[in-house]
Amino acid sequence: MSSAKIEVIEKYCKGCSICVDFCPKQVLEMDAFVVKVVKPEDCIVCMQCELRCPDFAIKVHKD
Amino acid sequence: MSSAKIEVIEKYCKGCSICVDFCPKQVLEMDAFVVKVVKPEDCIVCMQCELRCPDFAIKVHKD
Amino acid sequence: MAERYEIRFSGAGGQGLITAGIILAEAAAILEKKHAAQSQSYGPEARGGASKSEVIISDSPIDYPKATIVDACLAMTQESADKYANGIKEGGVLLLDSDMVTRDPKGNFKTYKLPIMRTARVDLGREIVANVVALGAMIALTNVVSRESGEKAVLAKVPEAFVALNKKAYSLGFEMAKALI
Amino acid sequence: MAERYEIRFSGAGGQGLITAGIILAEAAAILEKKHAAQSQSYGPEARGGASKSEVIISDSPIDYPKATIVDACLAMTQESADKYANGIKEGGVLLLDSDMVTRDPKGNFKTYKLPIMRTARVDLGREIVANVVALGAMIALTNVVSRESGEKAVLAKVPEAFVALNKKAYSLGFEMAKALI
Amino acid sequence: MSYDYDKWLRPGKLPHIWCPGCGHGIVMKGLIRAMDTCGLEKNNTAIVSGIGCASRLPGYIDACTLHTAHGRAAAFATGVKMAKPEMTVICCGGDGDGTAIGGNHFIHACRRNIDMTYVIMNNYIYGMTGGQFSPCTPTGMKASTTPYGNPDPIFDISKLAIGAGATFVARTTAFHATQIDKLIVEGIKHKGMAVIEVLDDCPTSYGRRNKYRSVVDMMKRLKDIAVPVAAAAKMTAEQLEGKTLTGVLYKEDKPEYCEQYAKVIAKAKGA
Amino acid sequence: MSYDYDKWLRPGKLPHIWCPGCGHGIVMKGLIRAMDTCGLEKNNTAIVSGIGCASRLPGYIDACTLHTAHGRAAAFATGVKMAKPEMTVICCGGDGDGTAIGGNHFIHACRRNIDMTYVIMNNYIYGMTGGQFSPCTPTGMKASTTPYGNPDPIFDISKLAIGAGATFVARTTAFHATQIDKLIVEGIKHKGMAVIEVLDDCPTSYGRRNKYRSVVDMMKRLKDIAVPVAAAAKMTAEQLEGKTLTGVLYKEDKPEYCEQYAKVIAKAKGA
Amino acid sequence: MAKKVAVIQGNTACALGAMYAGCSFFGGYPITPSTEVAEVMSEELPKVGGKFIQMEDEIAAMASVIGASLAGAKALTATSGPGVSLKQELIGYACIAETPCVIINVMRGGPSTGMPTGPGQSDVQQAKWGTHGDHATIALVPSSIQEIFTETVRAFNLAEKYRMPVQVLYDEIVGHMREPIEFPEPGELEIINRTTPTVAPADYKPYDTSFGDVPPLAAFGSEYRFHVTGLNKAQDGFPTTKAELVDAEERRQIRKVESAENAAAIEKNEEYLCNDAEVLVFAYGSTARSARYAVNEMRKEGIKAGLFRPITLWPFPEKRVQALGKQVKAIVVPEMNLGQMILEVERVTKGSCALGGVFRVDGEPINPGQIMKKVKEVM
Amino acid sequence: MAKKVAVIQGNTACALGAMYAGCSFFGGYPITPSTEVAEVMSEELPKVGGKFIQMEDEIAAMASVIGASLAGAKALTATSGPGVSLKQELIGYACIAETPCVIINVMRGGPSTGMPTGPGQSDVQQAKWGTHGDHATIALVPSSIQEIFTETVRAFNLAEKYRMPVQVLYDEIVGHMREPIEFPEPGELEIINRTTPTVAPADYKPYDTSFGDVPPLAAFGSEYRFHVTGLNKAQDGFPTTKAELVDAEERRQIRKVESAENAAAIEKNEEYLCNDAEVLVFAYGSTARSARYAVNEMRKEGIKAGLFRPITLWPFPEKRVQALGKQVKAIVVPEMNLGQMILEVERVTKGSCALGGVFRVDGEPINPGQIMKKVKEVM
Ligand SMILES: Cc1ncc(C[n+]2csc(CCOP(=O)(O)OP(=O)(O)O)c2C)c(N)n1
Ligand SMILES: Cc1ncc(C[n+]2csc(CCOP(=O)(O)OP(=O)(O)O)c2C)c(N)n1
Ligand code: SF4
Ligand code: SF4
Ligand code: SF4
Ligand code: SF4
Repeated sequence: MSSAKIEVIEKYCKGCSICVDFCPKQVLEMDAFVVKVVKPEDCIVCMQCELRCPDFAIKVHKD
Repeated sequence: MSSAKIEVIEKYCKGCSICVDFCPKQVLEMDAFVVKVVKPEDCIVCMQCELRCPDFAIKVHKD
Repeated sequence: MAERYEIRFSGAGGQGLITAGIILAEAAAILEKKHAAQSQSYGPEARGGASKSEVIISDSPIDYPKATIVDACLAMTQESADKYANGIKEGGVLLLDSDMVTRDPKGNFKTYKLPIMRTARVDLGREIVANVVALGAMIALTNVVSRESGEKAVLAKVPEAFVALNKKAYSLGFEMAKALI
Repeated sequence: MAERYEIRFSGAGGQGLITAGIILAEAAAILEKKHAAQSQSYGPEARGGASKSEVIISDSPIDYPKATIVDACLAMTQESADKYANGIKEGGVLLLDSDMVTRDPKGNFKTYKLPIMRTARVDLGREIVANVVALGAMIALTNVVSRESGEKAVLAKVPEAFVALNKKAYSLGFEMAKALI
Repeated sequence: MSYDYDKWLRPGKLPHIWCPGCGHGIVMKGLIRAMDTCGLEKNNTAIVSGIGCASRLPGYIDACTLHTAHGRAAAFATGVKMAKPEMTVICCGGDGDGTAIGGNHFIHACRRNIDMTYVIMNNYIYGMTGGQFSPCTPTGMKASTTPYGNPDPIFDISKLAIGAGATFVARTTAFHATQIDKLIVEGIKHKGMAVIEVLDDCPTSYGRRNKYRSVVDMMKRLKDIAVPVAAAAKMTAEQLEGKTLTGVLYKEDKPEYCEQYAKVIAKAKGA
Repeated sequence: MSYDYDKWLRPGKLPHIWCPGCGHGIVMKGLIRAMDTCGLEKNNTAIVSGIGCASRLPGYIDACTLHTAHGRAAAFATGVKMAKPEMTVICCGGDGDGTAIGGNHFIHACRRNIDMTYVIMNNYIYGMTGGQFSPCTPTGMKASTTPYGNPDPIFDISKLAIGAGATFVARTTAFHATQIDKLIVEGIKHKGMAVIEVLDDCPTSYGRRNKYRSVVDMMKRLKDIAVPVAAAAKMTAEQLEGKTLTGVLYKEDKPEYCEQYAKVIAKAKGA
Repeated sequence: MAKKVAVIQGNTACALGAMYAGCSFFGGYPITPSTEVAEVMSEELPKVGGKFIQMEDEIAAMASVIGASLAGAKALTATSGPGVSLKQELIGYACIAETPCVIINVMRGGPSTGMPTGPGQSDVQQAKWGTHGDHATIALVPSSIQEIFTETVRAFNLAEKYRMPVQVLYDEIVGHMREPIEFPEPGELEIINRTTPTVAPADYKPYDTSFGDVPPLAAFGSEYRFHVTGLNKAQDGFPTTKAELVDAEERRQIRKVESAENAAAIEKNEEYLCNDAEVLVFAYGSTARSARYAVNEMRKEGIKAGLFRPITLWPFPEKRVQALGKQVKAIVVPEMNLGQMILEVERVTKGSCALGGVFRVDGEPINPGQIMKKVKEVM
Repeated sequence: MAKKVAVIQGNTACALGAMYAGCSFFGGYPITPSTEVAEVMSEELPKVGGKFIQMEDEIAAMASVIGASLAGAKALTATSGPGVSLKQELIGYACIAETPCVIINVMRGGPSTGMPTGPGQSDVQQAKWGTHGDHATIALVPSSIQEIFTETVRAFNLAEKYRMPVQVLYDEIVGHMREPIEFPEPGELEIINRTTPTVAPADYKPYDTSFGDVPPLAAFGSEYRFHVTGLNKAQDGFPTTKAELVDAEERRQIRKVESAENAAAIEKNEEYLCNDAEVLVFAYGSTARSARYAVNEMRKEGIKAGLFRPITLWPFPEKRVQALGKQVKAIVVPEMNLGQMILEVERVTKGSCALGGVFRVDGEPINPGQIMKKVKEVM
């Protein structure tokens, strides 16, 4: 059970699905036109989604 | 005594003296603003003057 | 039909609304021998942004090619609804994508809603035919050209491989809209 | 001196005639507090070709800066003599380089001849001062400025190292011309 | 933990105009991280671009930003840098902007070795105008003005920059996200003209036309063709077929232009 | 025995406008000998230049000659060649014309590898306008716009051409008169973009300002700095200090542009 | 059998018109909103063995077009705003070297990058004065898809007939709008080709006036050899600075367009309800479509309005506008700029009637209502 | 103590005037007959720590000038004919981005390469219309060496005051002729610098109209940060396509020059013997010198001739010329072109007097005799 909080800024997300495809743990999924966090508990905080999102639309917070 | 005829086209010659300086036998000399053939008999037909004249002003004819 | 009939298709760049407009213009001009003019306006964005495509259909030559009082309008996104769902005439028609538009534009016109994008993606499996679904629906709501002309025009534009898909998309849109009336 | 006096220096590009004109203008304007204007026209060639430099000297402000009726003209080459030794007023002055110009321009003016280039090359050992020789001669023939002003202006323009040479060139030109009158 | 881009972003400008999946956003993030790493001062940093999708980048960044005319970024930037040599000057733009219409200014900035960092986003196409081929569109590929396949050979931007005299030349891709800022940092620290080419993706105007099924497809390709210079040294010509070298391709220390001009000033004042 | 240049010279155009001792005349003679050697047909030969002293060359030659605008020779020539690929197209001009304002057209002609021969007369200066520095004026030298010495680094034209994709690149000097035609002949025979740089002298605008006592001084320098590629291979860096390589510097066989376009036509007609 | 009809975009009509005219070379550089012209040419030209090349910039595009034309091709380029400004130097070259070619300017909002996707009519004075030095200008301003096709054909004809560059200017609205077009059959529209020399190659002079003000033009690669320069030249094509020769050449080049006879041949206007008009709307391009709509509306209201629509904008229809200026009470000039052609109307009408302008530069079209409002104001 | 007097060339006077005005950056590319301006700047600028750069072409030169100006420098470029045409796109950029700078155009014969060493006045309409899109133009036309100095100073002042490019046009004759000049003492001529912002950096908007039609301009590298673009922009400097914003910005930019108040402040003419004139000569640049000579001669002959000499050519002195047009019987316009400014004279005089033109494009100056002859014809 990871302590990460994944924040999606919906009005920035353009639904390109890069984050979904690069997430090694299938934490994310496309829902209609924006990404949705489906398995936050599986997040290993690799930060791939945040790193690669071209739209500043997803952030991984670790507390 | 060389059989060469050196022709200077005076109205093309601009007196740059390239031919004079490149002639290995001092066949040519500057006279006022155009070149003058002073020792035609010494010409060894190396063609340097004709080759290097930028102005198509000197020709070496060998008969 | 009125002397001059004006239809506006609006949505996001890349949704194929300009094509929808062109197809309608072809249906009217080539198949129904009417006068037609299609024009558009778009932003700097290659994708996204709000864009509109207008079609004027008339029995006489068309001078002014832009809309004056819109008879019928389509808005596929909220942004386009906010920006372009205006100047619609009293009693006119406004069709919205029910998923995408949450704040309805207000006015003295009949507003219809259909899940156009969803239909394209879910029922037809290809988002790119959303514009054909929308076209079918708009033709159903306006009768500006006959159902047949509309279909013919659509199929004339698509490659062999996609005929079936587009045929389906068109009728689906047409039927869904008929059902609303 | 007349209200408006016009001198033209002509020759081949690169002979320094524009400089000669400038020096004369400076002598008149700065040293003798007259009005003066110098202008030129030249061809595309960086060297050679015919070029001219005109100096207008007047007691009142100079509007039109180009020659109207030339009081005195210099021609250093045949080409420039053919092209620019014209418009000389009756009784005016024409100075030619005796080696370079074989066909004299005809007209109602006094023609003088001096071996200007040769003097520069042979007597002074430097072709580049031919323009100063010419200037000295033209001043002697026209008195448009005093001998002293001319000399002052020349020396003001040249670097330390060349003062003697130019002084010599100027007086040589001046004397040779005086001898002709 | 999450990277704070906001301190370099102009408030209220997002979402940016780029298409879903456009690599320009990834490059912009790399640039921000690089500026951050270098500890640049906003007031002392000029970001200059030409025209194109890529050239819209400066508008999003909170610095002295100049969105010029198509192809002219390097020339405008030269004016800025000469007038204020103490400023850090960064140029950015697309392959079309930089190597087609902007080619002359690009090579002359390289020749002068003026101290600026030019980030060129090479997405193989003219994106903003809807996908005409650029001098970097691979031969044979489809663009809206090459319906029969592109007959033109391409520029190797890095080779061109080196040939023109650039003293720092590097290449990476939008896939190699973290390398982007590393190289830009080196470029900014380098005294002289630094060219960083980022191979990029344009799903809208290039990808679709050339049968890439998705953005990730394009990213995969970028991953596949990239070979680090070091690794390449150990590979055969066959193995390198169709690959592109990444990393620092060229580095040299040479007098920088503004410093050279400072000497002219000293001389003139001395004189 | 004496070479008959007249058959390629337009009657009545001499003397040319060039200054006493200007190397452009020497290059023109080399070009004529080369065209002659290649047995070119006048009606089928286009000679295209920009603006400058060097660019006045075509006017003297009895062929299809096009004296264009400053820097645009390669672009005009590209139009001529595309419209009539069967013609032999030769470009000529100065270093300023070709690498300053004309730099972009030059590198793009190299990139396309379009079949033309570009003879660039590098006299290190803008001659026609009276001696302002060019991108090829050696650093530190005097020009009318560098009264304190030139702060600009130079282009290595050959390196630039290679970096841009030219497939034949050679260099010689006005001193090496006979090598001029040899290299131009090779260039004309080469299918693709051939660049022949001729280091040249401008006594009027460069020589005098830079303390060359005579034209022959300038010729001597050209002789001294030239090192044939072969010889250079056996020399040390120190020995090569201040020298320039002469001869064929680069040669490669690559598809030529018009031939590539012919394939486009075939495809389009087939389609 | 009925003619082929299609619903196409203005830019497509332009490209197809060029193909109909026999265009065999296109040199371009993409720019909104003209790019579709290039896109269609890239597809159509190779089908007939023609050449399409995308150059490194607009200057190179213009250069390639002139080069190709001198090699005998009918050559075209198309661009917009910034590209047109960049081409100015070489448009002047085409003028002085008397090289036939056609330049399409699809007008957008300006200046500079301005509003690339918005319509404008702000380049109409630039079309005449953009390049330095005195030169003659022919500029055509079609206002419908059909007319873009036919005027592009006419542009090639005029370019070839008078040996000079001809510009076709239309705004983004007509450039991108689609309406039905009837394609003329081959041979239906006249096609003019440049006159080529008949003299012996040895006697050929590229600017030989013994054949009138438009000297025959040979092609590079033919049996004729000649020299072309952008310097003032003598009839033999070689540079000259001789005052009388330069003067004669410059004035002849102007005469090609402005001599009474030629100007009349080049002039083309549409007059709609002008005979009894008391108020005239002077409009061109897409704005003329709004104007016609407005005129019709006003006629319904009993206002005696008429539309004067120049199709050839340059040379300016001076005489005709002057005459109408004497006939009507007022002339209203709607333009998608801040008042450009109205200056010409003002110049030629010499105060004989009231003038009113309707100017827009906000990227929106001028609508009929604005025109009607202004007409009522000025009357 | 007497002022420093020297006999210098027009181009030198221009460069020294720029130095006097506080110019600290020159970006150029050599071209006859303007090159001497660059040559003098390359020597003078570094002496005061200023920057001279010779760019790769005229486009780059213009770009560098705009960049330097945005970084706070007073920037200058100088060119001729072909170079002016090449700069057109970026002159438009300087207009829309409202960047102060001065462009010198030493006019030669055109079009194209034309006659590089011959004088011309053929770029005067181009100065107003050369770039695409609507924009305002300020162009000054000095006619003596002294005036080239002072007008170059005024050009910088106007550029800085109105935040825009200002052009100074003079022909090769005044550019290359030499006559004595008296150098003004430092402080003798007014020097205007751009207004810089006073608001807090956070509140700064580069096109903030709350300060009037000319918004304060900060410099890159100062405490202010901002964005500049060539697209239509809002007051905050960021692109917009909002019709009302675009409209407001475009009209404001025109107002900076054409509002009654500003136009009056920019206008500058010399009127010589105009009060009682029955015939007027309208002339500028070196041609005005011939005109003055002619006017004096004609006065001797008893002809009531006067000279109107615009020193600010654009905006055109509309009101004054109109008024004089009503006063005199005829206006004669001599120009070294084929009739450019005479079109403006025709437009504003609306037929109130006869018009005659004396045009030359053969590389020779217009002499007083030609002007006198024409005056006698038209009277
Ligand atoms: C002078 C000029 N010519 C052409 C254009 C049209 N134009 C705008 S952006 C662009 C190309 C953009 O491609 P690139 O620079 O590769 O950037 P991208 O859009 O792919 O990011 C072109 C041709 C222009 N704006 N100005
Ligand atoms: C657009 C333009 N800019 C500038 C010029 C001025 N100009 C003419 S020739 C020339 C440079 C010539 O130098 P180069 O090309 O090296 O040839 P050279 O005269 O030295 O033989 C310049 C700057 C011009 N004619 N056109
Ligand atoms: S990468 Fe960014 S833009 Fe793309 S889907 Fe994920 S969050 Fe959205
Ligand atoms: S080389 Fe030619 S031009 Fe020079 S002096 Fe000899 S003959 Fe005369
Ligand atoms: S068109 Fe291409 S380059 Fe432009 S934003 Fe879209 S994906 Fe990016
Ligand atoms: S100026 Fe220089 S390049 Fe020009 S002709 Fe004279 S010597 Fe040759």
